[in-house]
Amino acid sequence: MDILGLYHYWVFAVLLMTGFYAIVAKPNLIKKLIGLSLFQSAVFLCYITFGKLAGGTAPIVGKGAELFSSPLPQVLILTAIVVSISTTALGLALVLRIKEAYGSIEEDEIQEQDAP
Amino acid sequence: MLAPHLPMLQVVVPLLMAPFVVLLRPRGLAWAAATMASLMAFAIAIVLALSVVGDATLTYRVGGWMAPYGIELRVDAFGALLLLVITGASSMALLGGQRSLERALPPTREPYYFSAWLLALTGFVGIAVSADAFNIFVFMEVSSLASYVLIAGGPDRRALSAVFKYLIMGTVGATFYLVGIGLVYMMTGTLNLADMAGRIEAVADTRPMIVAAGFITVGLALKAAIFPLHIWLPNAYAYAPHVTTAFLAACATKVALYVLLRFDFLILQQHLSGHAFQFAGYLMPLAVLGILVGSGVAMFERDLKRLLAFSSVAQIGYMLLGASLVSVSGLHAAILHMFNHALAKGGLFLAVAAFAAVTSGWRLEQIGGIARTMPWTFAAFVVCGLSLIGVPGTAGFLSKWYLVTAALEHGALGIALVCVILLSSLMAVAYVWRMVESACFAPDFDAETDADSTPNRDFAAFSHLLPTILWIVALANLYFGLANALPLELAKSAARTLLGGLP
Amino acid sequence: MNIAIDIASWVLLTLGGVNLLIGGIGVLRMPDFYTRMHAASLTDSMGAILVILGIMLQAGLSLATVKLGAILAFLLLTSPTAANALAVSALLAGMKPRTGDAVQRTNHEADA
Amino acid sequence: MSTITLLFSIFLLTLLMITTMAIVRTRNLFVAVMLMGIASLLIAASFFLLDAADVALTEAAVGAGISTVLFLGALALTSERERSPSSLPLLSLGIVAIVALIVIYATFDQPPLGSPSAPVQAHLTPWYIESTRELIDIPNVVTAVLASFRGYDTLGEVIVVFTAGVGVLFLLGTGASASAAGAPLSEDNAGLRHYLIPRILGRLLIPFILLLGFYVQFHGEYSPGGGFQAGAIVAASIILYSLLEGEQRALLVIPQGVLLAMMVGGVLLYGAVGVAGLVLGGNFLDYSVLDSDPVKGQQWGILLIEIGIGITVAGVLISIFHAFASRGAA
Amino acid sequence: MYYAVIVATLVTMALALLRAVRGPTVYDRVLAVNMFGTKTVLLLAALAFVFGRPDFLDLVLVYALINFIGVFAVLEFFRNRATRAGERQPAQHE
Repeated sequence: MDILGLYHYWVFAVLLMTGFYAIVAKPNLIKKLIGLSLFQSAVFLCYITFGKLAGGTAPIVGKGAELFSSPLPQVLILTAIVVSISTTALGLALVLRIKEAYGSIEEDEIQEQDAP
Repeated sequence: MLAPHLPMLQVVVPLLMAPFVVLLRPRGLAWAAATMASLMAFAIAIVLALSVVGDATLTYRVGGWMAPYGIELRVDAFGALLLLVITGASSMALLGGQRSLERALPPTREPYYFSAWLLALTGFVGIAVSADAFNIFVFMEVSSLASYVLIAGGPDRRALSAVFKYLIMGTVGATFYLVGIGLVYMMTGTLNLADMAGRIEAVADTRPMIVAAGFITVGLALKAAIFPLHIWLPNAYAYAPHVTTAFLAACATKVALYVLLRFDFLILQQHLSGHAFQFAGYLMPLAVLGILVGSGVAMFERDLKRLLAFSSVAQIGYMLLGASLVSVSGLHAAILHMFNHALAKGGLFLAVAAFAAVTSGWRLEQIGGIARTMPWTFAAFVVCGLSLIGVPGTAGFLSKWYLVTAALEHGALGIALVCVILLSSLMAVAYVWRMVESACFAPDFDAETDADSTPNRDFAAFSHLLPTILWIVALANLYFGLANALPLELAKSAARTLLGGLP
Repeated sequence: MNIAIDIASWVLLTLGGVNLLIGGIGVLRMPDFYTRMHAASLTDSMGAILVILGIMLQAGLSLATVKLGAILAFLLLTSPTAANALAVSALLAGMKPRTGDAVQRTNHEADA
Repeated sequence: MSTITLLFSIFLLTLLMITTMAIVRTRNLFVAVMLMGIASLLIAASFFLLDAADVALTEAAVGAGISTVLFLGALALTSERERSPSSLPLLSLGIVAIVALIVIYATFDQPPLGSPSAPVQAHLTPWYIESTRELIDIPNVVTAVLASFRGYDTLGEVIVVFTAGVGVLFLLGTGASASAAGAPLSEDNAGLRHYLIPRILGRLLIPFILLLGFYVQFHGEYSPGGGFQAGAIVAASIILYSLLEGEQRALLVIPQGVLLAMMVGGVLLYGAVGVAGLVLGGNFLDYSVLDSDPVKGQQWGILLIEIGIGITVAGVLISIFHAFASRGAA
Repeated sequence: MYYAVIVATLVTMALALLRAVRGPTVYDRVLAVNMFGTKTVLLLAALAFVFGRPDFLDLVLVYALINFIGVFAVLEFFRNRATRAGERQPAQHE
């Protein structure tokens, strides 16, 4: 039964590495930012997965429920999501400035223009 | 009345000034508010350092909650020394850099720049005082985002592509760190560093813990620009505004190294069997390679700021070398070098900011004859250069001396390390001499011949404050070279606490 | 009494589910954008009505029913508008719907 | 975790893996952004299945809503297709595969999914749930931990959002220059001029969306919600208004000066509540000293800082959108 | 009780995803995303009752809202691109 439980972590590993591949291999700057936000959302999945309690419900003290999943990973991920969107927003602003300065957002074309 | 709250005020003062600075539209007001906040933070750091001298540590419970449940701040000797470096570098760079920044930044966007400066300061200081793993991640993000803004401020378009590379590598590093503390949190159930150290015993040799140690080390190595992962540093520091480089070069990478050492020595080292060997085994070759490659490339570099950036990579290699000796004297040398390197490198970059006010660019041939036009500034530049090399009588010499004595304790390996240190010091002499030689004896560089540089010999742009600040830093280099009381003592007790009783 | 409600909501739910499935298959098999649009938006609205009514019956008179009503009203207002805006935008961008002869033509030559 | 919901979550996560593979493989950036919207919805749905209601709400509001709008805003100003092929794909594929194997290697010794004996459940969680009922007495434990027990983290978080706002305004300018030029509200740039129906419906719905945003803001203690989500929803509604009615009119609704004041005001409000705790004798961010009855003080503190978060997040996201949109017009 | 609907929604989501990945024209993809959003709304509404926590329904309302705004962001992107590039040829085939 716990092999099924580990499936979440394998999806986390695959997601982490798909994002990391996009960052490493794709020269387009916006595709790198997309890879970066995938890379970060994989980490969110990992945190929330080990916060889950079998038979527990969301940590909002309702009428009936007593068994709660752990609230701490959810708090950490609330913070991490906003960090991820802030980094993406700043990255996109940089991409716009780079497009205006270099006329292109492909990393290899930018390096050609920079090389003396 | 405020004494018990000092660790908190250290973070709150720049934190609450930053949003305030954004509203200050009139010219120069934003700079004044930022400098005032930075000086207040510097004063608090000095008081903290003095109150922590006798192996004492200050703790502070944010929100009044007990340690593992709420977030706790902890200032020990190592943290206090780093606080001095951060706030000192920020205050000196701000005081000296007003004119240089006014020329680099469009006037309407100055308040944003100084707000980002205070936010970077808040981030670095937040990391230095925090004792909670996730809190360090949040403030690492604050300082990274703010330093991207600071670096992208310059008129040079190459700063934009350099900052984008820094953003990608910095965020990947921070996310690796996040994965690492996620795995550690999963196995130990806590985020507080002290509590984590206590609970790691039971799960020391499980697979997730070893992978977590790997992730944390790689993530922080990326942020601290340790040898193979330093690719973002030279361009980011070279094309940023000069004053930004003076601030970031003195403290940005050291903060990440501080977190790496605290994690490794306080948590992973004691409990993970063989981790001491792993730490030394993997990081020492990287440190040696970093020293050799950094100094080597610096010798042949044409651009003054890239030259100094590569020498920064080499100096980080020294610190890592001291730490990877895994002995009290080794750590003592590494921590002391953090302080001395901040003094030397900060002074050099401030001098470059002074030169750039008068010269048309900062390639070696463009600073010809600067020794005659600005003798005082050049003299301070030479003093800081000597401290970088480690000439006896300067601060740099002390840290090299302790590094050599620490290396000698390791016998044959020690001899090899000492040779590496001497070789790289010779390389340092070479590239400092190249700078001095082109500044003094090269023919007077008249700007008309060089097409793309704009002649701007307007002395009005030359801030009156910059030479005095430069000389304060140069004299500090000499003072801490001779009567090195406070940082020496702090570094020694920091090394003892980190190693926790090891011989 | 609640057996009748259970059966009614069960019927509504399965009808809604079938509706959704038809929409899903329709989107894949339809040859052209506008016919797919037809398949998708119709079953979206109809499926939503049936499923949410089915759940409302289960929830009985409670705050949840009010919330479900709000969701249904919002969905009924927005998804047809979105479909309309999408179709107008596609038409303006010059995408011509494939008229009658186009259907015969596809029988001979292979679809692009 | 009952096997049925586990199977659902496994199905959703498989769909997620397929979507991310498609995102990375496709050459058309617009398609990648659309698929990212789907991936964000899938992740939010699987969070919902893993009992993380607050995080599902934030991921949907921020991930699917705001990030798609930002990416589209950036794409409108740059090229839409990737021109150059992947650089040295095989080498990077190798590195990526090795690191993936390391991570999978790490997952074998982990406590099984949802086991009550796992340190995460045993160590801090019972204390949080117990003391939330006893000291703060609000149903939503996540908001209590977010705002009070780890309030300093959330202060750092608001500072991160503020830094992003300052950074984007520094890089792209405030965009006030475009509208300050007094561009007449000519018909051609007044939003989607072809779409009469959506504009009418937009005018009808936007007030209710704002109301929903305020509901999520003030209902944060009882049900999933809070400052971040509310700020994102309010920002989404203003962005919708700007999409339908045109950017100039949206700037008339909330001018640039007010946005800047919102950005700064939210952070200062959060800091002021912290300093008030300091002045009244407690530690920084200690809300129990704010009121005679500590429990009331905690509730007051949490309410005020949630408002601060909501104001800052809304102000930052709207000014980032304006900076992107005005860059296009300029 | 709800499992039938949930399975149907999941299968439809898979079909919509297939259309989103394969769809020749860009508008097919927008259609698929819009359909995907509505299905998520229905899925979560049903799940809220399977978990017995009906108070999560305002979460579902926000999903519908975000889906609605997403569609308009895309259409504004097209209007921008069409008017700015001044291109009139049909965006028929990628």
